[in-house]
Amino acid sequence: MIGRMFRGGVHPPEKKLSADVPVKPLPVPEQVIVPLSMHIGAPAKPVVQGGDEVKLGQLIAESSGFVSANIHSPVSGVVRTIEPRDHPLGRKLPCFVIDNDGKDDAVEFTPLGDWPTAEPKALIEAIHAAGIVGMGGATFPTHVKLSPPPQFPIDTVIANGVECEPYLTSDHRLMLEHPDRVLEGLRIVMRVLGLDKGFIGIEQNKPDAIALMREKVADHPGVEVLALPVRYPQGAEKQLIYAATKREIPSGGLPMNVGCLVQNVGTLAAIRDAVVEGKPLVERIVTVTGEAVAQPVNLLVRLGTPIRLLIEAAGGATVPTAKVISGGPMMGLAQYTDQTPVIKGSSGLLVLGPEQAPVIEAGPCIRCGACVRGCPMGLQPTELARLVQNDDFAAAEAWGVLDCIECGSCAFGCPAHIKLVHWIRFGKAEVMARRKKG
Amino acid sequence: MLTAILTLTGVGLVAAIGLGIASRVFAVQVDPLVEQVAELVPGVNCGACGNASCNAYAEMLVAGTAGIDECTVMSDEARAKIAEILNIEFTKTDKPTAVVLCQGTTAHIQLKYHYDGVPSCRAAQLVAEGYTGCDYGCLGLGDCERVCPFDAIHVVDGLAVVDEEKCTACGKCVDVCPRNIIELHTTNQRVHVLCSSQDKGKIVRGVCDVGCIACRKCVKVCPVEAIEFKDNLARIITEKCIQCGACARACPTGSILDQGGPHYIAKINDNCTGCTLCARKCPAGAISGEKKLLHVVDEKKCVRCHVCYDVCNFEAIALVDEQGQEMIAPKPKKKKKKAAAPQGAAS
Amino acid sequence: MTGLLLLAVSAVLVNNFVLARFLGICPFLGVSKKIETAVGMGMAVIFVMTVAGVVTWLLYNYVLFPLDLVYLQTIVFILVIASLVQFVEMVIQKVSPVLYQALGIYLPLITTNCAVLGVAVLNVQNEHSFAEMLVFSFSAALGFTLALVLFAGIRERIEFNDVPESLKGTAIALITAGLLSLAFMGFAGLVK
Amino acid sequence: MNERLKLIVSSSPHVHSPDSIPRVMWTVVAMLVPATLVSVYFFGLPALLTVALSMIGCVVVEALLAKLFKKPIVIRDGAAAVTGILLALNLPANAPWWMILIGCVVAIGLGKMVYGGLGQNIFNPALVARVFLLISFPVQMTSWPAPKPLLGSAATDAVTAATPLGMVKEAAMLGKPIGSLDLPGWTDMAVGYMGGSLGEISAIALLLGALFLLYKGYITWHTPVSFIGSVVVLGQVFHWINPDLYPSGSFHLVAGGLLLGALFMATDMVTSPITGKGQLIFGLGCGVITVVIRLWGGYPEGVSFAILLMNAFVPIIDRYTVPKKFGFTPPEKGEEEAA
Repeated sequence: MIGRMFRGGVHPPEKKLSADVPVKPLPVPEQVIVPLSMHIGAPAKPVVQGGDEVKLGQLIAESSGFVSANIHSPVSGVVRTIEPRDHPLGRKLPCFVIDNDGKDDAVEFTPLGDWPTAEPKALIEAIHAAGIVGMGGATFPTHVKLSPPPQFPIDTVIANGVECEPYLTSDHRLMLEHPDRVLEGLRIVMRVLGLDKGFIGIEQNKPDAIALMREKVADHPGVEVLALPVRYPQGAEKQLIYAATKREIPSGGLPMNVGCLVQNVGTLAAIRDAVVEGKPLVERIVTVTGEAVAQPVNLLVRLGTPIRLLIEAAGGATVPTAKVISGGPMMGLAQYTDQTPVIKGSSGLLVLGPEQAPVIEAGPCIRCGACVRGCPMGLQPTELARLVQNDDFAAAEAWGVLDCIECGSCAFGCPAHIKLVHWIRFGKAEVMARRKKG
Repeated sequence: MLTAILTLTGVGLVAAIGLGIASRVFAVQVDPLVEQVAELVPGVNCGACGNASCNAYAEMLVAGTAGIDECTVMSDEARAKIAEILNIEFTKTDKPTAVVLCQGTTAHIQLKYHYDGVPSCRAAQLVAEGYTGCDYGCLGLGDCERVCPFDAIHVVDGLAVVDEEKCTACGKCVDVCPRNIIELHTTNQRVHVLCSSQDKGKIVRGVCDVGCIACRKCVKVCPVEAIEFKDNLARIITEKCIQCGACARACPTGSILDQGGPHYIAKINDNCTGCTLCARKCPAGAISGEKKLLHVVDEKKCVRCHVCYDVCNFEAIALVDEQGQEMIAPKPKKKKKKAAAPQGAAS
Repeated sequence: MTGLLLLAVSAVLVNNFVLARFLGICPFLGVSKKIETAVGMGMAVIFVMTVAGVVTWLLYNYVLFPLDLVYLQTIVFILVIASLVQFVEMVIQKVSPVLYQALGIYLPLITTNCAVLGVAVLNVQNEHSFAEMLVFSFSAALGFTLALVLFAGIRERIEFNDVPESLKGTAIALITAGLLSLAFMGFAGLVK
Repeated sequence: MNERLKLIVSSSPHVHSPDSIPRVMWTVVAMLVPATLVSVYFFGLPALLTVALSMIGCVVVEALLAKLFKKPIVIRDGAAAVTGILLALNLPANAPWWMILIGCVVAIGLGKMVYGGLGQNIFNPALVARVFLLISFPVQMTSWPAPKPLLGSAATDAVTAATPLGMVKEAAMLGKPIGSLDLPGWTDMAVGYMGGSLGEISAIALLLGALFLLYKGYITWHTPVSFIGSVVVLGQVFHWINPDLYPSGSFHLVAGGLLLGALFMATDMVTSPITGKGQLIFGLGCGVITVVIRLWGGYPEGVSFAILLMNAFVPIIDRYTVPKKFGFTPPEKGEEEAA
């Protein structure tokens, strides 16, 4: 059941600076800032208030809707207040500010016991309780993803260890250092969905991870390792499913429309911890990298740690910082302050100097077609940008602006440096707003 | 010669008969009224009325499914003519105009970050909620300028500025502004709070020189309680406002703009008959005096609304500046308002 | 057969009505802003030109020529063409109001379109047989449509262009038409 | 980190490939240097002067017009230089200086700037100028100096020489069979030892340059393959039908401006279709028109006209060759059953 390579895509320089640096834990900060929104969907509802004492792993906010997720305290200490703080998304959002007492006094975790015999419902409940969301960056609540409507039966589950974004190595290190946690997590998901087969997709630029996983699957029946060709965006959900199964998710559809489910390897490890150890999601691996930091590292970080501390842990900035990006260079979000906290979807922190992030004025489109050739979705980015620029949103919609996955392949290769993704995002936002208006 | 005439006539006759038959077979009903009305509507297809085109609006008008006021662009004459054609009621309306509720030119504001993106406000708003330090102010990338069909709004020094002469209040800029800082106001309303920030005063001070810092001085000084305070921002209630401009004079950051000026202090001269009319009308209670005796204006209390000037029937109230210099002579007795009346002089 | 084919090629490419003979420039500039309307206009012209060609040819050869009334040629042709256009207008208004709106004033203008009269006169001048006349009229209209649609495509593309202020609108359209005509010069001498 | 220092914030992506417009354009110029050198070898100093004058002329005209139209002057992007060198390579080596300058004004002015500058023109500027000059000054444009190699002796003492295509056309007019003509040998033509415009003579030098552009991804294979392929195949087919009247496919390949046109001018990004499929259609159209004009037209060479004509078709081609979007095909049959 091997699919095909998707059309389009680009080959950005990989620059995996921290690929050989083992993960080391970052000291727990004196104060953490934990947003109520660390997932897609409704913000969680606080269950503690300013002044309350909390323990490590204690539930501090509970999911407040169908698409929402629980939040647990990443430290033990006192909740100072709940107030708007700078959020990685680029605006001020309500956050817990918790003073750490330094004791790491944890609540008692209750494991589920023998998971291979547990009911799928109980497993999903455990995952829900642990507040697990997609840790590849999309932060979609995992328990929702694992409960597809009955008309969409899932027959294929794929663990996403592709990590096609340049610079980032957190998934790579996780697979090297904790292969069994990832694979056990995958098997738990297979159990939830009643499947006896699962895939783990890894790009061929990580031969050590592929070799290790191939060795380890002997202990994990039903799991198959897919070594995928190196081409960005191989790790995008739609392209990964196509590569694994040759199935195309229909326009506007979800993986479940083609009977597939994709989980990031970090999420799988968290699922395993939640089920086997009863441990909620309070920390994650973050790659701190970029030419502008002294020593690119992979860190195990408590959620809510300000990114300023991460940059310091990587030896600080060696040149005046031009750009700080939460996530990878192709799809990450540029930050305007170093006060934002690490959240559940923060896979990496990229610090670039003026040389790597020059401001270049856009030139005229010379219709070279690089964007058309690069688009993994078969769109014509230059045409979309032109239509959006001229406020012709109806035409942009007809040309498929909503199908764009914002992977950045078009803008990466554009010789005129046109900000195609930005125009397209603008078009998408306008089309969605118009749809809402009706 | 005869053959020539006959041939020509014959050909013409055949063609005429053919066309006659065709006009029966392919007859299409067109309401002649639509054409008449279509010629009167503006024809700029701005879409402010909610119809796809001016022609479509004309059809709706004739069908009676659209009102004649829905088009803000049309001149009053055209409106009157259409009303005549369609035999419907029509009253003149106050001409509204777009107002940009922000004064944050480049010199006045701080930036949140160095923006490297496409030149569109709506697009910039998608990148970390916009690059101006103030999350509510004008981004100045000119989406309103590009969308305006009448060339009536321009970005000058990073701030959108409306040209009232050209503005037809079609509302396109209002729709397109991602920060919703453009509103339509009637041109009679001359005093505006030109700030949209809902942040607390401390934050506003940090990012802008000319923002509303929520000090509420305007509320205190307003003689008619026409200013309400909500979300750290003063708002003028148009229905109550008497255009005195006291709030604008009181505002420490200059975020309230009074375009109705100049406003002067009232001064009562010897012509006063003590009729008490001015004292009763004064919204600020600045005029005192016994009946049938000379009245006096308390300069400190006077809000310069000119109400007393307007109501005085005895040529007894002049308008003076701070130095006491007479700027506008008392209104002549028992005559109707002249062009020199303050409202008129202001505009 | 080869003769007819050459005649067709000649009428479409070599002596293209718009780009080589410069006939029918008015609708060429007026109705070429969108490809859809250009195609509609082209269809209308194909119909009018072919039918006008047939009718005028019949009139000329069976009425005017035998009766020695050749000097009435122009006036009779115009009469026939005018009636035909009226007829087409009525049909379009009934069948496709959208196209009718889009064509607007240019539809009645086919009446005074020199291209239609040109076809009728050229048929007579070159002493075409009936088959030749049919092929010539049709291909001339086809050539007109080709030029119109090509031009509409170009104009759609340059619609949002950053054309210098003084050259916007008709100016740039005329320059483009000139360059298109330049390109069509390549076919010169293809058919003698 | 200093709070005063403002960070740069932009939409993703935050990294960019090293490609840029100047890089593309100057690479194209560089890849035309081999062909230019061959022309200097055969035609001497006048060839070099023509190239220099044309390039400088185009750059200056662009700068002046940008100033006139109040636009930023962007001559450093190399686009004007590309137009200049392509125009020069389309001229005879002894083209008078005033004609070259007129060409520059037409190319940059009419061909490009009136449409709003780089990226917005419909027709290839260099070709607009070439065709303009060909029609306006047919004598100067078609009197080719005879090639005289710098090393070795010239084959003839003649001052002017007809192009091979010109000879074939003349023969066709006079009704002489092609076999009776004294055409240059195939290898001579491939190297560039024949009369003709500066750049079109050396097939090998052109191919060298184009192969590098192909490797860099600045041109794609679609247009050249379908253009050259259709000319060679069509030419050969007619050669088989009547070898006396029609020259062979291999002759079509190296004689005249086919390679210059197909490799460097039909591949102009701005004026060719954006998708591979569109480019195949575009090339095919160019090829067919070229052969039609070469065999039956009034002009001996049809490459310029063909490309210019097909430039006009590009908007229509683009409209009907939209690529298939991801997510718009049903799963394949086997899959469907399995699912």
